[in-house]
Amino acid sequence: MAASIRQKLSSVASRTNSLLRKSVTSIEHTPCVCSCYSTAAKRLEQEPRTAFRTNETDPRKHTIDHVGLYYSVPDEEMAVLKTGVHPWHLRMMKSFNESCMMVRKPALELKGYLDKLNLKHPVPRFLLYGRRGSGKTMTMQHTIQCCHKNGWIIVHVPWAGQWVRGWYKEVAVSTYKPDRYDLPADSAEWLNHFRAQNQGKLTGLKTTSEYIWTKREKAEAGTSFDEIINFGLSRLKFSSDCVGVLLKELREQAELKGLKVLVAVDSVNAFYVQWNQLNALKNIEKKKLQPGEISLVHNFKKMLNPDWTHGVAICAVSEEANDEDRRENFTPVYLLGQEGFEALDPFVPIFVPEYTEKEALSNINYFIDRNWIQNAHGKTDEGKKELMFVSNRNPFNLAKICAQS
Amino acid sequence: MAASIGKVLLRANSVPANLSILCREHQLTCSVRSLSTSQRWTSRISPAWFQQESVQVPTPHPATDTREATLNATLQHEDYFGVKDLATLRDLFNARVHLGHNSGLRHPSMSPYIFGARQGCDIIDLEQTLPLLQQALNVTGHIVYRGGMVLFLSRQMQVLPWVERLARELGEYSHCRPWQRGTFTNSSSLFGTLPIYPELCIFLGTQDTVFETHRGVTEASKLLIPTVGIVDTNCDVDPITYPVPGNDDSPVALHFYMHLFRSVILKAKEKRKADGVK
Amino acid sequence: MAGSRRDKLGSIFSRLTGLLRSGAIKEEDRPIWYDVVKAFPPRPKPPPKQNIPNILYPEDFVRVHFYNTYTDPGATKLADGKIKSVQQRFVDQYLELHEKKSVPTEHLFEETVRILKEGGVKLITHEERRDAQKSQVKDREYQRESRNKGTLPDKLQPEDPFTANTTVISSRPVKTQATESESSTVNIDSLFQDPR
Amino acid sequence: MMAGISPWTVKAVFNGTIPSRRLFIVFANKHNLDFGTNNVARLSSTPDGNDRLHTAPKTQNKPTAKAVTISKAMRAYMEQAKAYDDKMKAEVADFEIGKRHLANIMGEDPDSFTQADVDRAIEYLLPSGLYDKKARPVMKDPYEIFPKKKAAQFGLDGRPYHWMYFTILPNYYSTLYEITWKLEALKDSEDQMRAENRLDEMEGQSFNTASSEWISLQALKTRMVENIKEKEYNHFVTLMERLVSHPLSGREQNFIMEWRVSLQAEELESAVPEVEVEEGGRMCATATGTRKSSNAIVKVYKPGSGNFIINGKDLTYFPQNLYRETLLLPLMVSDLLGKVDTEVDVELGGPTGQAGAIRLGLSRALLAFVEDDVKEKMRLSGLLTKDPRKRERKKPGQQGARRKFTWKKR
Repeated sequence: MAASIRQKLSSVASRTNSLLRKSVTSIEHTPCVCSCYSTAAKRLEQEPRTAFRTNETDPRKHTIDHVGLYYSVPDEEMAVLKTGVHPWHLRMMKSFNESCMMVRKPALELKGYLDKLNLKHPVPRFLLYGRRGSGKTMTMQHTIQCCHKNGWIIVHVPWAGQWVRGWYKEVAVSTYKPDRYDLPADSAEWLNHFRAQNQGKLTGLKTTSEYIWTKREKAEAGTSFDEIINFGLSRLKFSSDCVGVLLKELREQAELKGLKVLVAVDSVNAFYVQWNQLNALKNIEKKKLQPGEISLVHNFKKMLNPDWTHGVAICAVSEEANDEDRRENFTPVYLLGQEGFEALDPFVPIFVPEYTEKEALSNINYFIDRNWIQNAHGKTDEGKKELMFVSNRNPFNLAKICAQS
Repeated sequence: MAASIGKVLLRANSVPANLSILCREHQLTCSVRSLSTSQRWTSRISPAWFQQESVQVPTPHPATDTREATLNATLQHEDYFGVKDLATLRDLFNARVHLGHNSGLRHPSMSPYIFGARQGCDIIDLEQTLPLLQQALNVTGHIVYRGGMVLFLSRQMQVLPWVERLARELGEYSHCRPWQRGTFTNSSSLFGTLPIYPELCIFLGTQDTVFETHRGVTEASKLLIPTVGIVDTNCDVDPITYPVPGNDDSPVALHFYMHLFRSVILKAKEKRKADGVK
Repeated sequence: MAGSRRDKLGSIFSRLTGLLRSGAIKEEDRPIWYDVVKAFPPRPKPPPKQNIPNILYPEDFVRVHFYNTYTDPGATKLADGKIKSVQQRFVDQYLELHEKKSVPTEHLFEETVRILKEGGVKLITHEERRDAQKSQVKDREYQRESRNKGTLPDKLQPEDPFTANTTVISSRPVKTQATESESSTVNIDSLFQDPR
Repeated sequence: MMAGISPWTVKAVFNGTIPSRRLFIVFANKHNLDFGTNNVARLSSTPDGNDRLHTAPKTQNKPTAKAVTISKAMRAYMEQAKAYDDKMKAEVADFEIGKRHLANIMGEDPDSFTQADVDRAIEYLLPSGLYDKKARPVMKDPYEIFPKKKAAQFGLDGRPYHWMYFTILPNYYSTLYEITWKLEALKDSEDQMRAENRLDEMEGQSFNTASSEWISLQALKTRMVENIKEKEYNHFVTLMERLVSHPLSGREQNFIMEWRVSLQAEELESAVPEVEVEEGGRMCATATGTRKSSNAIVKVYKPGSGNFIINGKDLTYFPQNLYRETLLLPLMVSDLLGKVDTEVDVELGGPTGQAGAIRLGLSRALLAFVEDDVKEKMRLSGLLTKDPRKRERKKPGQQGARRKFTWKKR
């Protein structure tokens, strides 16, 4: 009797959003919520729920109970994250008319580490790794949102690979050191991104030393960060230097002013591995540039060095950043190479796995809820199983298949 | 040609006792048809002619002679199988035999049998149909009585199985399937034996398709097989030996014809058995 | 093969007779139908008819007059043989009156109509139907306008869609003026003067 | 009446072979034309025909008009039959003498010289390298060599036995007639059931034609003993399909199955792999599959949780979804998706071949865990059929298997 009521409740819950939001807490704590997926009584408890949403929108409060559930990101926070989210994912969010992210275990693990972190130690480094499309970037976004809520200053590189490729880009010899090269456009773009992500957190931050740009132009000590950014944006020639200045000041002031700095670098292996494809960056003599020769990369590498405190570095390695002949494995050691591994070691590796069955079902149910899956067969149990089989429960693959059908 | 008839006449005149015995044997209660009623006969059987022929005819075998006499005696009877009782004008009307085709489809040779056109639809003159039908039934009866094979033909899909079943039940033959050219005229090569032909073809509809006459009509005519045919207003009457003007499309009418033919053939077989004709 | 291939010449009987006479077929070999056909020769075909008359009955003209004046009174159940259609009743009544000769011929039609109407039959002339339709169209226009305005008069609001539809369906297209005038020239009574 | 032609080529056979030879040796391929007709049966083999033949109308008196017509066909037939019998008698005698001669040549006892000895002797004396066995010299019982004679289709009174004799294909058309009336009967009972409102009884009464197919045109020809054309065969199938599609067709199951042949059910039985029971009650079935040049060994464990391991990797072994879908099909059809674990060793070939090989092996292995009807379903889906296509070789003078070199006139 009770089981049937529960079943009814859950089926109603899957249909009506409003009811679901009220009942989700009760559902969460009852075992064997949904019997429609069960094939044997024993496995009932492992069976996933039809509930795929949680109304807990604060990422700081997510617990292990929320794993596999979607939470919606408020618009003002989305404005912060927007510049970092993958455009493909952004387009999906636009189609769904809401910004939702799934709570996943690696993100919770990372959050647990951050909560218990002693910031007085040199910068700890966390390294996310996993197969292509398994959700490393979204895990990072989740963490960034957490830290943003906690008032951290976020230094985020959405896609490091961008800085080592682009034959069309303007490459200028650095004004600061002649054997380095600036990427004015990328630097300016990053400055914008930085400003957008740290709206309101930079007030009161001032430089501690004097920076001379040219003979006539210089920034006195005590110039605010905003001014530096504005200068970088208006004088593109110096934008790379501005980035360097900002990063250096952040490192220095973090301990003094008790700042909390989150350094997040996606596909960090681009910093250490040479990009050899046709669109590699070249200098005026048509010589391919090493990643270390690019001033931006050079500056960010410094952020990953454990010689400063009150900060955390979260990195992710991705296969795409490597040349095509160096993508056989997805493990950090392989992808980073000798140089990278030595630079980052020691780090805390965090594996981002593919979806579990529960998460995959949650994802499919979300798609069904959003009318993204319209095929009648896709809504049946068999159809869901087929989707999971073909996608191998890889999040990106699953979304791609659902988008095709 | 008229040898056998003449022979019988001779016998009937010279040995009346013989005939009367036959009559008694076969319960021929009706009077023998007077010869003078049939004008054709009188004209054909001129005495001189008869004399000439009779010389050539060898004296028949006694056994055959009795048989021939029996057979010919039945021919003298006007209605040996009682076909006049089988159908009335009202029956024909009820079976919708009078309904013809659209006037535009009228075949010129059918015009004498058409009573009129009602609202663009030809109406067949049943008063002419009835005697023709009775004669056709009578002829059918006589041929069956003499052991002839009867072939039922029809290309009307709606009654096809019924026609075939009729033929099967009667112990006769049916051909309601597509007509292979030369089934009669080239039969020795098609069947692989010396040809066998039916003695009477009954066409329950002489059209093969809407536009074509059944090929069997022509082939039967070529091979001197008499035909009885239900001719509708869009059919050609001329090649049919015993045409019966009537509706050949309505199932009611077709079942009615089938009933008539069944009755008369059964009756003929019965009489054949009773009379001991072999 | 015995017999002529010229199947169109003569009959099978004449052809076989010829064969027998010439000795091509022996007397004993003749087919069994020969004697039968000889005894019951096919009836000669009557001469072809030049003009095949149209079959018409006096009641046809009464019906024509009826339909020219009145609209179709509706469907009749044919399965029930006892029920007579309105048209049939009209024709029967007309012919009955005509036989009695109590009414002058020119008033026969009106008289029949009167008797039927007394019997409770509703007859609608084409003019009446046309007028009714016109007003109906007006009604509908009014309805549409009012619907556009968003308000409906009380009278029309609980409109039964079923009955509304049936009225539309039953309205037959009105016959043209030309056919009416043409058919009105037929003198019905002249028919009855012919000896039957 | 027309002069009778001899419908059998018996005479021709007579003239074509060497008359009055000591050894009765016939090069049978010359007579293949005469054997071609399927619808021949030896007269003496049919009891009716035998009776009919030997009751010759000796007692008949002078025939009447009717009798004359009849006997013409019958008499012609009987003359031919007698000629055939006489000829066969002579041939048999010839054969016996020839056999004794042969035995003498071979130095064996003529009385115990069997047909097997004859064959051996002929092979020894007249060695032939001809490829077609029918073309080699044979010496056999004349009844085996000469075409058989068709039984008469009509009786002594000249009336054909079959009521559809005049349609030329009486057996074929009477079968159609039978089908039609069976269908009519079904329709009648359906109407009755509808009238009595017993429609629910009609459920499940239709005939399931799966796992069988209509007999072929050739088989139909043989069965009917008539020369049936493709058009008529199609008509037959159409009519039969109409009968089968009737909701009550199950009542005529026996009749329908007379005209159908079932499809290789026995092959299916032999293909089911053996099940090994491991410790803990876990069952395991192993099967192999091939496609193109790939070979796969598939092990299926039940119960399982849907794990799929290919050469030590999971499904990421196939990066493209197409190949994963290929693997999905057997699991879907057998409804075992997520209920079994699979381990695969696959080698050689490319992804298409490997995926196909795994699919075949998987399907075969799954047979061990499914019911019979599912097996049938899997067979009908084509899962158990090996794809026989292989890479086509390159031809000399061409660029590839089919592609020609570019050719320009000038």
